[in-house]
Amino acid sequence: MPRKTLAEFTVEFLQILDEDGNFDADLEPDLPPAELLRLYRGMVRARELDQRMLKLQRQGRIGTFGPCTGQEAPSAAAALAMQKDDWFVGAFRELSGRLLRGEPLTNPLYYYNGWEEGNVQPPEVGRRMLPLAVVVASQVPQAAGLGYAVKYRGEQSAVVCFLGDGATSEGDFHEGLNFAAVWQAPVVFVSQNNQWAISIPRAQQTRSRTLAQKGIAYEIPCLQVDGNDPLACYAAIKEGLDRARAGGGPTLIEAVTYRLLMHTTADDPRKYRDEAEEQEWWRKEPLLRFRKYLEAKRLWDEARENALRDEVRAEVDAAVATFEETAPWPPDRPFEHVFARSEPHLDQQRREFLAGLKEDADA
Amino acid sequence: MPRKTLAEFTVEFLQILDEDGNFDADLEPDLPPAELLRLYRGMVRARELDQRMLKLQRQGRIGTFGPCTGQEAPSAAAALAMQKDDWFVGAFRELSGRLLRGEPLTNPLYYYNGWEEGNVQPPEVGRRMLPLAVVVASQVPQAAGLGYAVKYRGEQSAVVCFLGDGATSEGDFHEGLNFAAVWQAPVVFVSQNNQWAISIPRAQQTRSRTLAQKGIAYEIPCLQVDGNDPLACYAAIKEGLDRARAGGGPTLIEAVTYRLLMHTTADDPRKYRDEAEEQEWWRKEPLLRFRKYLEAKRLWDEARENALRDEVRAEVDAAVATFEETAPWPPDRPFEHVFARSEPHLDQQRREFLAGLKEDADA
Amino acid sequence: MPKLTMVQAINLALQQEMAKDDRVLILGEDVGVDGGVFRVTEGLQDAFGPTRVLDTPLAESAILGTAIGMAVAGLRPVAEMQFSGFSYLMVHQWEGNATRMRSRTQGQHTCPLVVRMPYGGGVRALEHHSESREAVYAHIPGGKVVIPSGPRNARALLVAAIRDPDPVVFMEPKHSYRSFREEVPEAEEVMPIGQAQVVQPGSDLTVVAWGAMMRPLLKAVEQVGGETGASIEVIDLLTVSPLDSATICDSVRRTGRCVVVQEAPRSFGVASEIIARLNDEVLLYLEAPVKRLTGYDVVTPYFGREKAYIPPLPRIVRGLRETLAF
Amino acid sequence: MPKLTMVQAINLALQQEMAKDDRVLILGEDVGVDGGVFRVTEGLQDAFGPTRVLDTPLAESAILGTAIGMAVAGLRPVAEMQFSGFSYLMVHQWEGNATRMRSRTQGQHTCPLVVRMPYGGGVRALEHHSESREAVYAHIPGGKVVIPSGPRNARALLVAAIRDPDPVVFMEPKHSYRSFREEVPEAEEVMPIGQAQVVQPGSDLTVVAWGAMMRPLLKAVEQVGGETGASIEVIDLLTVSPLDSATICDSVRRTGRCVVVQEAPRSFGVASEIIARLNDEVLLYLEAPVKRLTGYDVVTPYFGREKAYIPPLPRIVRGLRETLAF
Ligand SMILES: Cc1ncc(C[n+]2csc(CCOP(=O)(O)OP(=O)(O)O)c2C)c(N)n1
Ligand SMILES: Cc1ncc(C[n+]2csc(CCOP(=O)(O)OP(=O)(O)O)c2C)c(N)n1
Ligand SMILES: [Mg+2]
Ligand SMILES: [Mg+2]
Repeated sequence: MPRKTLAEFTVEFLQILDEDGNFDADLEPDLPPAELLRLYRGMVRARELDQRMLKLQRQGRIGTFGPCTGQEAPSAAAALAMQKDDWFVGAFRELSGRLLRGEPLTNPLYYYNGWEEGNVQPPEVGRRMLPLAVVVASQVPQAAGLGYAVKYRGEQSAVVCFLGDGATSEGDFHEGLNFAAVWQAPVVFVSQNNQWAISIPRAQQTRSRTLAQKGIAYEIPCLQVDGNDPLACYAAIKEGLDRARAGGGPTLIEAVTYRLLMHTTADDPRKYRDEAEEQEWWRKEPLLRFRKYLEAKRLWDEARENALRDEVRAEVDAAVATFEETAPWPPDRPFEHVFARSEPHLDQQRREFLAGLKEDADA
Repeated sequence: MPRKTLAEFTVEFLQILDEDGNFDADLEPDLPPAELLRLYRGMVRARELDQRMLKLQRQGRIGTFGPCTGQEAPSAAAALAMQKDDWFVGAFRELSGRLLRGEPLTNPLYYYNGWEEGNVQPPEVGRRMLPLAVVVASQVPQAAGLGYAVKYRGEQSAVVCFLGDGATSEGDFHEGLNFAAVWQAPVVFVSQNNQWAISIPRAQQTRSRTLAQKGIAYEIPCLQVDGNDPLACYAAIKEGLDRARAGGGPTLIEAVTYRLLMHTTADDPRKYRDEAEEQEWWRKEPLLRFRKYLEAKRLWDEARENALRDEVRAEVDAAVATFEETAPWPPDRPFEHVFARSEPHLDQQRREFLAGLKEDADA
Repeated sequence: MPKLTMVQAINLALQQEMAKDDRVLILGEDVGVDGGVFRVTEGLQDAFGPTRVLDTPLAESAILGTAIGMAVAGLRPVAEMQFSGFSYLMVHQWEGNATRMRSRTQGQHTCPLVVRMPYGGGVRALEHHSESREAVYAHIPGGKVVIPSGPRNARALLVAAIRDPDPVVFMEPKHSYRSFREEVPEAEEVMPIGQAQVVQPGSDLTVVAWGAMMRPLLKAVEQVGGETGASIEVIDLLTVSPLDSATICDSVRRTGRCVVVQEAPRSFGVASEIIARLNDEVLLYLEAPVKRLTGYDVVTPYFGREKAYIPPLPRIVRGLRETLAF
Repeated sequence: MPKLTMVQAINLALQQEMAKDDRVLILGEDVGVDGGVFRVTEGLQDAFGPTRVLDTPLAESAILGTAIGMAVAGLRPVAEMQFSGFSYLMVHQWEGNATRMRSRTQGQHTCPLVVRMPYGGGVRALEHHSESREAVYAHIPGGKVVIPSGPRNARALLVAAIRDPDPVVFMEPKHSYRSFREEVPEAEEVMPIGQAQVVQPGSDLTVVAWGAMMRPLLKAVEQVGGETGASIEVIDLLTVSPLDSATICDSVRRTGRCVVVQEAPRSFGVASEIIARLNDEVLLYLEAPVKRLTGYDVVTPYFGREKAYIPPLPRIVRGLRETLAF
């Protein structure tokens, strides 16, 4: 009776489009030009809004904000791979995906200006999208629950749930993946491994060689992809969604990417990482790479690029103008949505609040 | 650029002594006869106390209690493999290990009669042993912290931490293992997979083929052992402890065993499992098997068995007598150990309590 | 009308709501095949199948976390914490998500779910199985905390909780699970959440309690009323949060005296809030300090020494007498 | 004496205690290389190395859980929760283990540790970064809850917390982190835990607050004192639990009036317990209801609407005037 092998596991890596624009035609997903262009446009819109919000924050025109620059590929690819009835569950760096799902450009502005109204989506968008998840990893079991619900209802829809690399350390990540696996819930979990959780580098977050291999703990199919390669992200998420719809349960994807900017505008990366590392990753960033791909496919050129950028900047300008012209919503609105129906003590406190409001607000 | 393999993992199984008493002489650990007999005696003492407590509970002489029958091997083996300065961190089915570490037979009786005094160990035992962990898996990060502390102090000691199969579903399991791995803390985690978490069978607890493979998520060496084989348990835990002491960090061991009786005396297994399954596992139980091994090694026979049983039963009788003769400890003791120093409000409440005590206690 | 225990009454509520509304489902540890460690969900998996009565893995945060997902998706999950003592593992999902989903999205998403949990002592249980910490949940805005005291109101309040559009913590006094029976109508009965009940009118003293404390309190009231001839008004809180101060204040305005009986430790508990509300509204009517008869501010003792810590009948009797005599 | 911000003062306490006692170590998210997201632990990893200032993975329950192990093993860990809003992930380790280790083992094992956490609003932060929920911790026996209000007492109380033989939640009003400076002596200073401080004596009204509410309260007191000539006694709670009722009751016995200012939502908060203690001890001395000036019982609004929810100066002024005039 020597030691015998009980089980063997492998973790694979997928890249289709490399940082120089080379791509593997065998693995290339079958996306029509219009879709490829939609993907690119989605990433550009996120990048432009991100950059603008950075400026607005520096000027004190919005509050603390967590940029997404460099991480446009995974969630944009997800939005492309998803169907209308699929649930989109983000962490807080999925701006590109949210915009592609239909979130108005004004919402992030409202949100980062401290207004809950920034979480209210147009009905057809909001019905299958959760707001940003600030409590790290708490969205993971929620996504499993959403997955259970759509399966319970016999829907053909599925769930895509994003999380960070740091999020994989939280108990909620573990519990959520385990439930999803036991229920064979139709959920694709995408961990955006952007190498940092604030100041903690990936290697200090966990000792595992990959984040993908954490799926083995739950017997969940898992894969690492180049998270700056929109094609690999798309192919992997699509494969996960197809599996989910076919009853094959959840998937865990590690998308290897990089947080090119600060954690939030309150953070200073110079405290903990070298500019050289950032520079290296700027070379690999997804927009540049995808542009090369589109150019190689003769779908893109300088003129189109300039036109798109102009158009998107105008859109962002208009959104900022709308945002800045929006009168703040009623100050007593927080009393409104505590419960579906108000309660006597809240009514009383609201009267108290309103009675002093003028004096208090002027203070 | 096709998909490429990033990492490969295997999970092994170890059995040395099978249920019929056959053993693999190559893998047999090098234990002197006295130690083998100490191991057997330790398991028998646990079994006898367990069976007696079951009777006491049925007679209303102690409260709810969770039997350990059938699971004597893993923690007894751990106690044998451990050194004096190693920390013993149990869940709640490690009676054999606790007794072998020196816990008096009276302690479990006090404990299950609702007295904290049952957690107070003789100093040389208690200094490196935590009390039962009722909040499932909450002991796992604590063990990682103990491991960090001994490493920080430059001690050569290590930690053995037990948990159940159900416990692997809790977030604390995940977080604790991750911390232990990142810190390379000297901890051997032993999951006693007794096939059930109350009424939930192992297969419904998690979808992974083994519990051992959960170590892959943290790059922790992992192994499944026959948990009813004291030799395999000993060899695996010893290997883990050696690794820990050598700076090799934590180990995860899944010990496959079976909860032969009810979850606790408040539970009725007939609600959720067949007697046939239990019968099958009675055949594999560790005492019988280890006795065969000792007999094969000519260390044991019927007469010695009878003598041991008589001796242990007398010990248990004596412990029960001591327990039943022990006057309940002062009723106001809970005021004593809230804080190191009492506080005015507690002094006042204690006076209040004592003033009404006679009347209240009689009610 | 059949006479039911609280366990049976809660089971009836669950069974009827599930039969009526297929959005209602149950999830938790051992709630399915085993019927729950207290048998509260007995028979429900047989009746509704394992997709509606889910035996989950052992993970409290995921039980609530997945229930939140289900609720947002339009289901009406009833999650069970096996004991309230293990509910702290999900507090961040409660505080951070369940209670905020509505306000966070200004009503676009809501979280209609119930978290049932047996709480409280007196059943000679192991550590962590006897606590009473309703105040922790009561302080967190956006959620409700309901505590029935008997089979009939347990049934009627649970129905209301399941239908409530907002998240409800439903704490079940396990000491009362089987210790007495009440007539519970087969036909639907619903009690409003947020309303305390005057279970006995009186004019000399107001006594307030909830959960398992109601029974000893009623006995004490009978005894002290008999002894002294005092007319004692008894209020069963039923909902701890939002607190029905109107009912309590109206009563104390008439009686001028008040005793609150609370199983939980004294400081920072629900009784303190009741006193604060009385202070706000009826201070000038008070003829005696409001008396708190409570657990002590000690770590919940193991059961060997638990009995005298949970306000026992004689302490309640003394407290009523003292307040009447003040 | 150097003039320090609260951030610097806390840093000084940590640095001096670590220099003095090598059992003291720090663990938490971003506390090392980054020096903490508020820079409270800046420079400490450089000074004491990464084995004493540990940048942990992102997991609050394990941060406290491992700290418990360290404390039991004889170390003196100071764990940081990045924001109190994420501390709910470790409540089960606090309630179930840290606060019980001593009573569970009758003193054989103890748990001397500190959990530092910035709390409270007013800094235009994202969701979950502005809550004030000290009452949740205050209600749980076996642990202490300390809340400094300025650089000097923050330093002296943190030293006491680190040396305390029992677990302490140390809540730091982040609004006061950098908004003002105080002279803080280089030499060791320790303040006792469990004692409130009369920061200004008075005879007409007692006002009580803690944490970030002290500053607006002091301003309001100056203003209202000036206007009305009233002599106002100001009490800084400093320790929320165990609550120093003696100091408060002694004061109110003399003044007959009391206002409590609390950032947290009103119901089931610390102010309610203060009222309950006054009710117990000095009810008959009260000439007016005790006034609670508090946050409202709503889900903490995002920062765009936060300002008027945390008691602002004018509300405090009105409250003082009303209570004086009652
Ligand atoms: C439970 C919890 N703990 C701590 C924080 C504070 N925090 C916000 S983001 C963050 C790091 C997250 O890292 P990662 O998951 O890698 O996501 P990223 O920010 O890199 O996108 C931390 C510690 C939080 N929001 N929630
Ligand atoms: C956090 C927590 N949740 C629930 C319980 C109730 N409970 C006690 S033991 C148990 C099952 C434990 O299963 P497992 O880990 O397999 O250990 P076993 O009982 O089989 O030894 C449960 C659910 C608990 N004690 N702690
Ligand atoms: Mg990251
Ligand atoms: Mg088990």
